[in-house]
Amino acid sequence: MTGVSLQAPAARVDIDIEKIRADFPILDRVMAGGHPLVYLDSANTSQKPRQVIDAMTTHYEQFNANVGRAVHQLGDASTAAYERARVKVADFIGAADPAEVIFTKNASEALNLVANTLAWGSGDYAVRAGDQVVITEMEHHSNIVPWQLLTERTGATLRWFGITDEGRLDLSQIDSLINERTKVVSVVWVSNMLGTVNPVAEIARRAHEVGALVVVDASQAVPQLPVDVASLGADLVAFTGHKMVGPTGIGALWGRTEVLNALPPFLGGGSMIETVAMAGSTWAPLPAKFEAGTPPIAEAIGLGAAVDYLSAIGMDRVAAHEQAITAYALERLGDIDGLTILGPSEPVDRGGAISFEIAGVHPHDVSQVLDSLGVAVRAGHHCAKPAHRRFGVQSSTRASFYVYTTTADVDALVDGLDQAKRFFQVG
Amino acid sequence: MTGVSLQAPAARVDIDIEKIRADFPILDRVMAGGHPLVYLDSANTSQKPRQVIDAMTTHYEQFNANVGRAVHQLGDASTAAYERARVKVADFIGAADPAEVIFTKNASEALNLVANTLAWGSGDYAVRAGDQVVITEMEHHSNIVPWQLLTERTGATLRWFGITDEGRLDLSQIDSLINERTKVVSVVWVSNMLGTVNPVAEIARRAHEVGALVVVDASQAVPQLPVDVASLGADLVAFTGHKMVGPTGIGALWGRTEVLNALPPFLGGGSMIETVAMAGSTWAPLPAKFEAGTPPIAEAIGLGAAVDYLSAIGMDRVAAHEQAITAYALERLGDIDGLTILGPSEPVDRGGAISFEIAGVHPHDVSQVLDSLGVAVRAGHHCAKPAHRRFGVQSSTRASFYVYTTTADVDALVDGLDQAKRFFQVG
Amino acid sequence: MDLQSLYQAIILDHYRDPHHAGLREPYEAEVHHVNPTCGDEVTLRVHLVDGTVSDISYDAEGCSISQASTSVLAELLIGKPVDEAMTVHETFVELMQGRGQVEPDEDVLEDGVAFAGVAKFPARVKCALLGWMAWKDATAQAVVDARG
Amino acid sequence: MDLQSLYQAIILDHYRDPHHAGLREPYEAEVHHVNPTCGDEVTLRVHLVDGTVSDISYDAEGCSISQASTSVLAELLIGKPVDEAMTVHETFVELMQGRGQVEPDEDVLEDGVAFAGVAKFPARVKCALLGWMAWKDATAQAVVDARG
Ligand SMILES: Cc1ncc(COP(=O)(O)O)c(C=O)c1O
Ligand SMILES: Cc1ncc(COP(=O)(O)O)c(C=O)c1O
Repeated sequence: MTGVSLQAPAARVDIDIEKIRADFPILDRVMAGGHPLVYLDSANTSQKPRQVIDAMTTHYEQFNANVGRAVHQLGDASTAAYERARVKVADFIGAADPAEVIFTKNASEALNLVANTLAWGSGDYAVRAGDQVVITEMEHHSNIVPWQLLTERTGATLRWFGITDEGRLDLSQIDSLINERTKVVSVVWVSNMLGTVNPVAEIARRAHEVGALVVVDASQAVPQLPVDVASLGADLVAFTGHKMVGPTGIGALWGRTEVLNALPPFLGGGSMIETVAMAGSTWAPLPAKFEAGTPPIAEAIGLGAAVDYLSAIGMDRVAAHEQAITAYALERLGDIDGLTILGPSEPVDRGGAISFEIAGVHPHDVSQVLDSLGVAVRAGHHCAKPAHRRFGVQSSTRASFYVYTTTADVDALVDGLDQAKRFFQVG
Repeated sequence: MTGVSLQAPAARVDIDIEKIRADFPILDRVMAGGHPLVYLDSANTSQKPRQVIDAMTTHYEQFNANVGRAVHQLGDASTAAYERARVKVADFIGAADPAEVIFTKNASEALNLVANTLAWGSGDYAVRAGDQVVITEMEHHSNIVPWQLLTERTGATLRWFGITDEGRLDLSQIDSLINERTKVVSVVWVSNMLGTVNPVAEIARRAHEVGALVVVDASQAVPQLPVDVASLGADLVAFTGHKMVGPTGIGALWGRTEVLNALPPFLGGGSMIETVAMAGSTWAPLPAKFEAGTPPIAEAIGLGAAVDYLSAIGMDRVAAHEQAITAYALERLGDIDGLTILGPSEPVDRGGAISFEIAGVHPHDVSQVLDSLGVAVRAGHHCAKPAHRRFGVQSSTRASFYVYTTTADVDALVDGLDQAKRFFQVG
Repeated sequence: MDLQSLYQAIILDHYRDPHHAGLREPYEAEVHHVNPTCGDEVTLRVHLVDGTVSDISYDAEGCSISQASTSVLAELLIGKPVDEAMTVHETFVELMQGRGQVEPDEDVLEDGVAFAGVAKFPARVKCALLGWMAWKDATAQAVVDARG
Repeated sequence: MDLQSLYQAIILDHYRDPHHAGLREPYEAEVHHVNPTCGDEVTLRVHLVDGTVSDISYDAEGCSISQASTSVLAELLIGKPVDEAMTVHETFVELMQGRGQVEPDEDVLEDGVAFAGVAKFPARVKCALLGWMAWKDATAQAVVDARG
């Protein structure tokens, strides 16, 4: 995949990008100074097509009711739409059974759900003093802090894979790092900072050898890659709606039925019960057991529409476009003097987020200049402080791409970086 | 408030109900058989005015970005809108400081947040073996199960107030029930099943005498009553957006700053940290400390619009309308042979949810007949099984009202109940 | 909403006069099932003799649909070999989950065909299946116990 | 977006050549503050003598705005009585939180008025306040310690 030509990758990957862009109302925005919006912050949150927004509006205008509780026409319609969304999401990720898909509010809740139920669990999946939990140094904070809380609270030990200079996981010590005392291995599939695509199957194989549970943070993977959880080798997979053209307020945890059945409930309340007495309660079967209270109904419906939208394009095409635009961006950014990419600089096993430094200009200042030109990127630690520290930096600038990103967007970024350098008189 | 005339209470309480109804697109729906929708399930979830739907659509079409992280114009706009929503909610409930308002996904998460952090906490607010937690028999499952989980997991004891035959809390044993070993008292303000408005201030006073923390489930109160948390006497108050003309996927926990500061974090992840290292992390100040991951951004903005909507009507008027329509309904339902109301039958200290039984017709069958006439009510245990058991029933039919409910809606209910009785040949 | 298609006369008859109601001895397995949504409950016992459903006895609290379907269940399955009863069970479940698209087989389901209309009311399918799921659960337990 | 209104020449000068930078002895209090959003950090020490800010020394990593504002802080407050320094602090914080609606007082803020434009960039207000919040925190600690 190296040496990609600088000509329109969009054409090469058979994706009608102008048609796609026309679906996203926000892409017509004109920003301060008359600059058109160049949105390169999709790893932070993606934009939403009209189809997703409309699905939620229609729900509120015509079918709104609580789910799973009401014996009336609106309740039937709302419940059917909510459960249809679950089926869509299950199909989208290759889940064997829709009941294995638990709706949460975001990926962070999904990961915390796992860490908390492992703390309270009994039996095989309980994490206790002396046990070990393995993560990596390139995790998003949402896949670090829950495990820090779990291990501190239970007296277990947190260990982690380091990162090579190229921004890949250092798997050289895998057999000692994942050992007989390891109870959980939780890894990010696609890094939101470095862009690295990690060898989840290989790690899962080793983890399963020692009987550890495998958790995958797929927050950046499900939006970008064709996903088949059945063949991934993971036991639990977390992801989030707002990064995959879906709304905010919705995420999902997929888990193997046996595992989800063995875990105790997380949040207690309405809808997750079989029966409640003051003296004690019993739990509903999956997926209700993990969905206490009124769920994000309109949001699940919006996520269902998002999944329809991505499926209509085709996830292979989405992935190919991401790959092509990333290759283009890596090549163009590579030509900028004083610019250092944090993470793999070749578009191999690499997702569409590129973090970089520009010598002599702080990321905040870089992104401020870009913003003055209508180019939206992220500056900071991107919720991955340890990975930044690994590379000896406090923060970086990140450009990230999605189905609506064009080579012209990347060109605008490159022009903007030139201006930033000139403004701050470097290079 | 007894003996209210049967003539249009709407007129009496100075609320322009036709103007309000015009704001709710769903109220124009024609249901199966050509019957107009008569929505009497607002305690389950309320309907949404165009203003709330539009606020979210506009956000997605023009300002969508992640919050608190981005240095670009969309990020600024989105963050400002999200935080403005917090200020609106804080003002609406009389919070001293917007940072005391934590956005959650629903009331259930808010209550679980409290129960979980009390389990993991150290210091004054930790619940430990031998401690006591006091709730009531009329709680929603979402204010029962979290405390069952907490007390089981910590070895504490769960105790509760019973219910009188009139459907009021039996406070006769308050001084022994709430004693020196009580660490938490958690009560529903307005019951979603019985409609009872509980004397929260009185209970809070006793709880504070013994140094217990006071949690209030205000899920039905915030939608219906003018609320001032500063004078309520509670330490923590939970409520939910979808019952107050707001969207799904958003709820809130209000807490006194000292209490929230003393509790450990609940969910760990992005945005709730001050700094993260692999070896340990520190937490952001309130409210971020309790908002891990990407929050329900559009949903918070929708809730802000909901609060604006209710404020424009005036919560005193909303409450007066609720009171009037409930009085009218109690009177009309009271005239039906074989109908028994569960809960206070006088509209005094009473919210707008009326649960009832009809001798010889199961609630499912009652609501099925009503639904065939376009009248939507709830049948079942309304997530309050213990309260149903207290009255020796498994389930009931519930009609519940809101700002858009008219006396004509109540009349349609009464006519429908007549038909149900005829269909099942009772009475 | 066509109330008549839901509440067939057969259903209302079984509701008013449930067959085989009450809990009886002997039995090999007893289960208690709840519909979490509405709280409807059934306690159900099965008595198997030589691979045949000798008795189904129950104590049910619930709506017309759940009461009637438990009555029809008992009526239909008592006296049948367990294998055959399981086939009837499957046929009934398929009918209920068919969203009104499945043609009921009167030879197999007899009075059970009256529930065809229920399949069009998603919120009521669980009611119709309450007793049937309980029977399957109890029978599975009884068979395992007999073998074990 | 008017970059010039944000990046005044004074700011860029202080950024390129920060005044009073580096950590020095003696000091009564040292604090470490972080901007959780972007990770910018400052370690800051205060040295008080007879109720006067005798020295402010710091080690800061961050963007032009946070670096320059810490430099201006040191420049402005060193040599001032603590009470007066606190007033300057308040004036600066008000200016920053004023969304661009507050008229800067040049008599009080001197070079600090250059940050008036930052107040219009909400994401950068935290940058401008990083060093100032650290100073207040450190000074409060030093005063308490002196009394205690
Ligand atoms: C009194 C009461 N408490 C708690 C809840 C739970 O709210 P939610 O389902 O939004 O979490 C409800 C509503 O279902 C309620 O009525
Ligand atoms: C890799 C990764 N994991 C987890 C998350 C957390 O997702 P959310 O903020 O939706 O909980 C994100 C996004 O912020 C991410 O990029």
